[in-house]
Amino acid sequence: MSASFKEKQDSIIEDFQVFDDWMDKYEMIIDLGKDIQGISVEKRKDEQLIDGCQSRVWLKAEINNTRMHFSADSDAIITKGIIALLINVYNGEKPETIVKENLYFINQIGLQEHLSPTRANGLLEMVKRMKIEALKYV
Amino acid sequence: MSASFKEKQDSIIEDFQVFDDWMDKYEMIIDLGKDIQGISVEKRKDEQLIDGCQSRVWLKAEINNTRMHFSADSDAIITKGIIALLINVYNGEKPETIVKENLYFINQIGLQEHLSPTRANGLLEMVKRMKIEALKYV
Amino acid sequence: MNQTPDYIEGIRSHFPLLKTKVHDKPLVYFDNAATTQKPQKVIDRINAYYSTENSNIHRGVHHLSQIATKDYEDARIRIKNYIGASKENEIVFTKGTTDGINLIASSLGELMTKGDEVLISAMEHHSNIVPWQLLAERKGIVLKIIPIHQDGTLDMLSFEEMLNDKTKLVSITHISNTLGTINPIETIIDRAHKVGAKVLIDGAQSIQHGQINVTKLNCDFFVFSGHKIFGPTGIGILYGKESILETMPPYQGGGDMIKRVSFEKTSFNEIPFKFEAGTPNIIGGIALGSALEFLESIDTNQAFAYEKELLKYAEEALLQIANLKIYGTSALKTSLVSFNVGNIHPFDIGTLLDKQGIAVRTGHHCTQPLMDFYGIPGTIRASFSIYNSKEEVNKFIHALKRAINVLS
Amino acid sequence: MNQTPDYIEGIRSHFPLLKTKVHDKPLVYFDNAATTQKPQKVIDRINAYYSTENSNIHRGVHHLSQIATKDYEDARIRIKNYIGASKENEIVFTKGTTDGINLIASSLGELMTKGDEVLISAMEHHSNIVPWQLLAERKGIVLKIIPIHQDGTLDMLSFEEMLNDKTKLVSITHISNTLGTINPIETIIDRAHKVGAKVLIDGAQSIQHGQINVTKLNCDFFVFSGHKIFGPTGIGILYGKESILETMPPYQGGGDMIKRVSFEKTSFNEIPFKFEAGTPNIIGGIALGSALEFLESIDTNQAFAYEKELLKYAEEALLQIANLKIYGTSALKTSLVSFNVGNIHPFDIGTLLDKQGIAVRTGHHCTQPLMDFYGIPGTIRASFSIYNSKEEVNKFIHALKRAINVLS
Ligand SMILES: Cc1ncc(COP(=O)(O)O)c(C=O)c1O
Ligand SMILES: Cc1ncc(COP(=O)(O)O)c(C=O)c1O
Repeated sequence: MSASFKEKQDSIIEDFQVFDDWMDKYEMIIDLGKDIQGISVEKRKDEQLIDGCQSRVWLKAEINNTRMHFSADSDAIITKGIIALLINVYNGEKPETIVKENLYFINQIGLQEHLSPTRANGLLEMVKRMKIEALKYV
Repeated sequence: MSASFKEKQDSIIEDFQVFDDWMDKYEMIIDLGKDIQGISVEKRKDEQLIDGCQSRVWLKAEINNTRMHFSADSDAIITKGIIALLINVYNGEKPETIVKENLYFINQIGLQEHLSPTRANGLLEMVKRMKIEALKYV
Repeated sequence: MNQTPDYIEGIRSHFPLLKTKVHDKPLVYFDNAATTQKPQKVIDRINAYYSTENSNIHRGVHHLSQIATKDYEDARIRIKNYIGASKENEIVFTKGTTDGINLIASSLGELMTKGDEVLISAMEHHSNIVPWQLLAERKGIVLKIIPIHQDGTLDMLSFEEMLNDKTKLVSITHISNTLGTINPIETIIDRAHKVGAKVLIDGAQSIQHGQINVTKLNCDFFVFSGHKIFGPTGIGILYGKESILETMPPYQGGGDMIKRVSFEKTSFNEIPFKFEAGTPNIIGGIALGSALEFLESIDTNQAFAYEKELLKYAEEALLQIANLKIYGTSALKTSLVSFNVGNIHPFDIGTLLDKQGIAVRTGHHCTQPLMDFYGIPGTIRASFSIYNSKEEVNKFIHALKRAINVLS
Repeated sequence: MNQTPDYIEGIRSHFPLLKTKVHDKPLVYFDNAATTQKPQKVIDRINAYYSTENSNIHRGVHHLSQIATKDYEDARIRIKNYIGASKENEIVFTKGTTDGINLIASSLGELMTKGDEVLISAMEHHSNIVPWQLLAERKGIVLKIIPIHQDGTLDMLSFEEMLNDKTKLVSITHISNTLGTINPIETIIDRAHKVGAKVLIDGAQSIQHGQINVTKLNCDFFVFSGHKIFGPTGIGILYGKESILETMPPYQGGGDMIKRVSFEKTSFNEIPFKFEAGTPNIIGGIALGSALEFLESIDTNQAFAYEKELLKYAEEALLQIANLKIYGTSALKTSLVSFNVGNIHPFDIGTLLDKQGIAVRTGHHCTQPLMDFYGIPGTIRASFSIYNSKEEVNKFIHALKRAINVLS
């Protein structure tokens, strides 16, 4: 695992440890969502859509000098915050890293519930899509 | 309730009280079945058939001088014994009595289980058919 | 005034799950339109069944089988009485509301021909839409949609205009699971019968909020799910008028629904068994009976009245919140409220409510066409039951305000 | 030698119902082919579910809904692993075996056309006969019956002759519920595939008597009921190969099985959800998972081997009885035995066995064509499970002799 990839995850875990209350954690998630580069409504394309049953996510992937760069948006700001977490970890990594390496921070910060396997709006689906995008450049 | 109708039921209840063991009660039921007038295989008619899921009963009803007279047979001898109980109570009664009066002996001797409401081979179905036959002469 | 009445506390004490904590907060369960909690009586019944009488039913000569059969058939009788049907052969056990509607669509549908019309409304649950779309494809019947007004009530004028002698069935929800609207089904049944159409009432929501009497209603079919009336999952009821059920071909084939099978010719059992192929959900039926027994043991009139009070109380508090919009503002409404706040996504609010121990449902509630009508992706829905209290509504409102704060 | 091994006593101790008395006699439960008893683990799981996590699943934002969803989907994975399927989307929850076969008959049946042939055998359960008869009527497909020999084995020569390029499906029971015959399904699957036919295995009986691996078997569909493998009623499994399930149209319409509903156009969800309309039997699925967990916690090899020993032991004892005839004498047999004694009606024997605490099944066992084949109204069937013992067989034989005495 690349140092930076691990560091980024550990730093998220650390950030989350500060808060006891779930509301505070979610405030942080929401703030993260506000910080990332979104995709404005006009620019959203159908093929970018990860359609969930609760909220929708648009995901754009590019490669820049062997490094992946994602941007994303969602109609729900918590969903956008969650994908921001992924983007913060994945952006700047090589496609190989993204395809191969494990995201352990999710379990540690207690977001497993977003890992619901049955519906497409979960983290799992986003991670899957991001890996698929990365795979194109491997 | 006619005296005889009640007496016949009470006497069955008495007879059954002698036995503690179910096997003995059933031996008695079987013997009763052997005693009644059956319907030989050749003489059985389709319209006499009470078709059950477990065993089959043929029931013949006649009126004789304002009094009902039943005969019956079954491919299962316990079933024949059970209808024999009914016949012993009903035979010689007026159709009105059969249509109107209650058979209380069944519950008292513990044969309720044969009263299963869901399938046609139960006592209920036999009683119903006997009442329908009696109704024709009311 | 806001104190929970003793009779509600009394009812509440029967439901063990309500003592659960979620994210370390006492649970406020406002997702009753999705499924209700189960009284201890139902849980105990299941336990006792599996521990002392479990057996396959019908046809069994042995003791356990006879007891289980009797208990299952007794449950049928209890259900018959609870909904005011006249005969127990009018009570068909199904898997749930969805299964019941599919049974009708498939079996009654066999009797329909190209050009026959089926009417549903714009507020139906997917379970009362898709089976008819599938039937339309299979049989060429025409599916027509009764429109609704902005307040979430049926456009009865249009309804009357749509009725004609090609109308074979009106299939309509008694109460909207998204809006809470109580539909004027008495009028609908009456009008439909005048043109010779049959009426299927989707009672999934109404069964838990008041006394149903199918005979007085004079509906031809009434369907509901056990899990929405304090009973288990995997069981439901289809009530159908005897005279109609008898004309309908079987749905599924298998054990129990036959009279006699041979490779040359198979004949079918009487109703309701004709529609009950295979080993049924025996304990499901029995435990649904226990749920009704529980309801019969409490003062439901009082409880249903308090539910209505809760709705008013909650709506009043909600309307104090800026930019909050309630969907479904019919004068005749049951105790659930659907809303959105400004442009905040329902999922965001639902998530933050959950983190504060409040269970509500968000999304389209299986009524996407209704969402399209209002031009929204979904709503937040709080739905109440006989064990909920104003105290819980207070907690909900408080948590909602906090969520809005975080999200704004 | 006849003493019950400790591991059987161990297994037995998990099943509370086996301690029941019937007519004041300790119950001997030999009706396992009809339904099995439930281990405490399953009962406790149901209890815990309703007491602490009951909720409607999928789509829910709140905590309980997420836990219940996860547990339900975890059960699906456990079931997938138990039967050796490769992907969990190949596991469809149904109401039971009958529901599963009807689903295939209806959905795969939509893809068949007039003249297509479906093969079943002369020993099928009504659940694997009537759905095909209904399909034959609806679609004009031809239903062909693989004959059997007097010993209750399939006439494989005839089978091979019947196969041709019009054969679209062979639907056959793995184990006969009346005769105990284990059919050579590996060969059947192989031969059927050679002519391009698909194969549906009715695993209602086989699921409780040995390890199943659908991938090794290479069957296209495999169906079974939860209640016959120590799980609850009202739940069953349809395994189907992903590539085939994906080509099949939906069965029932409703919530959960859709992707997007509008009045103009509805699109369907992915498999397995496409086939799971409406609120599922949530606890049914979860508790079926617990039943498999229980099986994984014991040494099933030993238990299944003892079951086979029981069969031999019982058959040897039965054959000592004058005029007793066993139906189903294949060399390959599972642990159930069907018989008649002289001209005594099975119902008579069943009744008197019951009075002595022995639960067996009598009648046609939902295989009337098979009864017609043997020219009998029914049989007495004793069927064993992993918790039965030779001691119980002794009691059964003793009671049987007494019954015969009384009836002769
Ligand atoms: C071989 C076979 N097939 C099908 C069935 C039907 O199973 P269920 O009644 O659980 O749907 C049974 C159960 O009796 C069976 O033994
Ligand atoms: C109005 C309405 N109809 C039908 C259904 C479907 O019920 P089930 O999922 O129990 O089959 C529901 C439940 O969500 C409902 O609210």
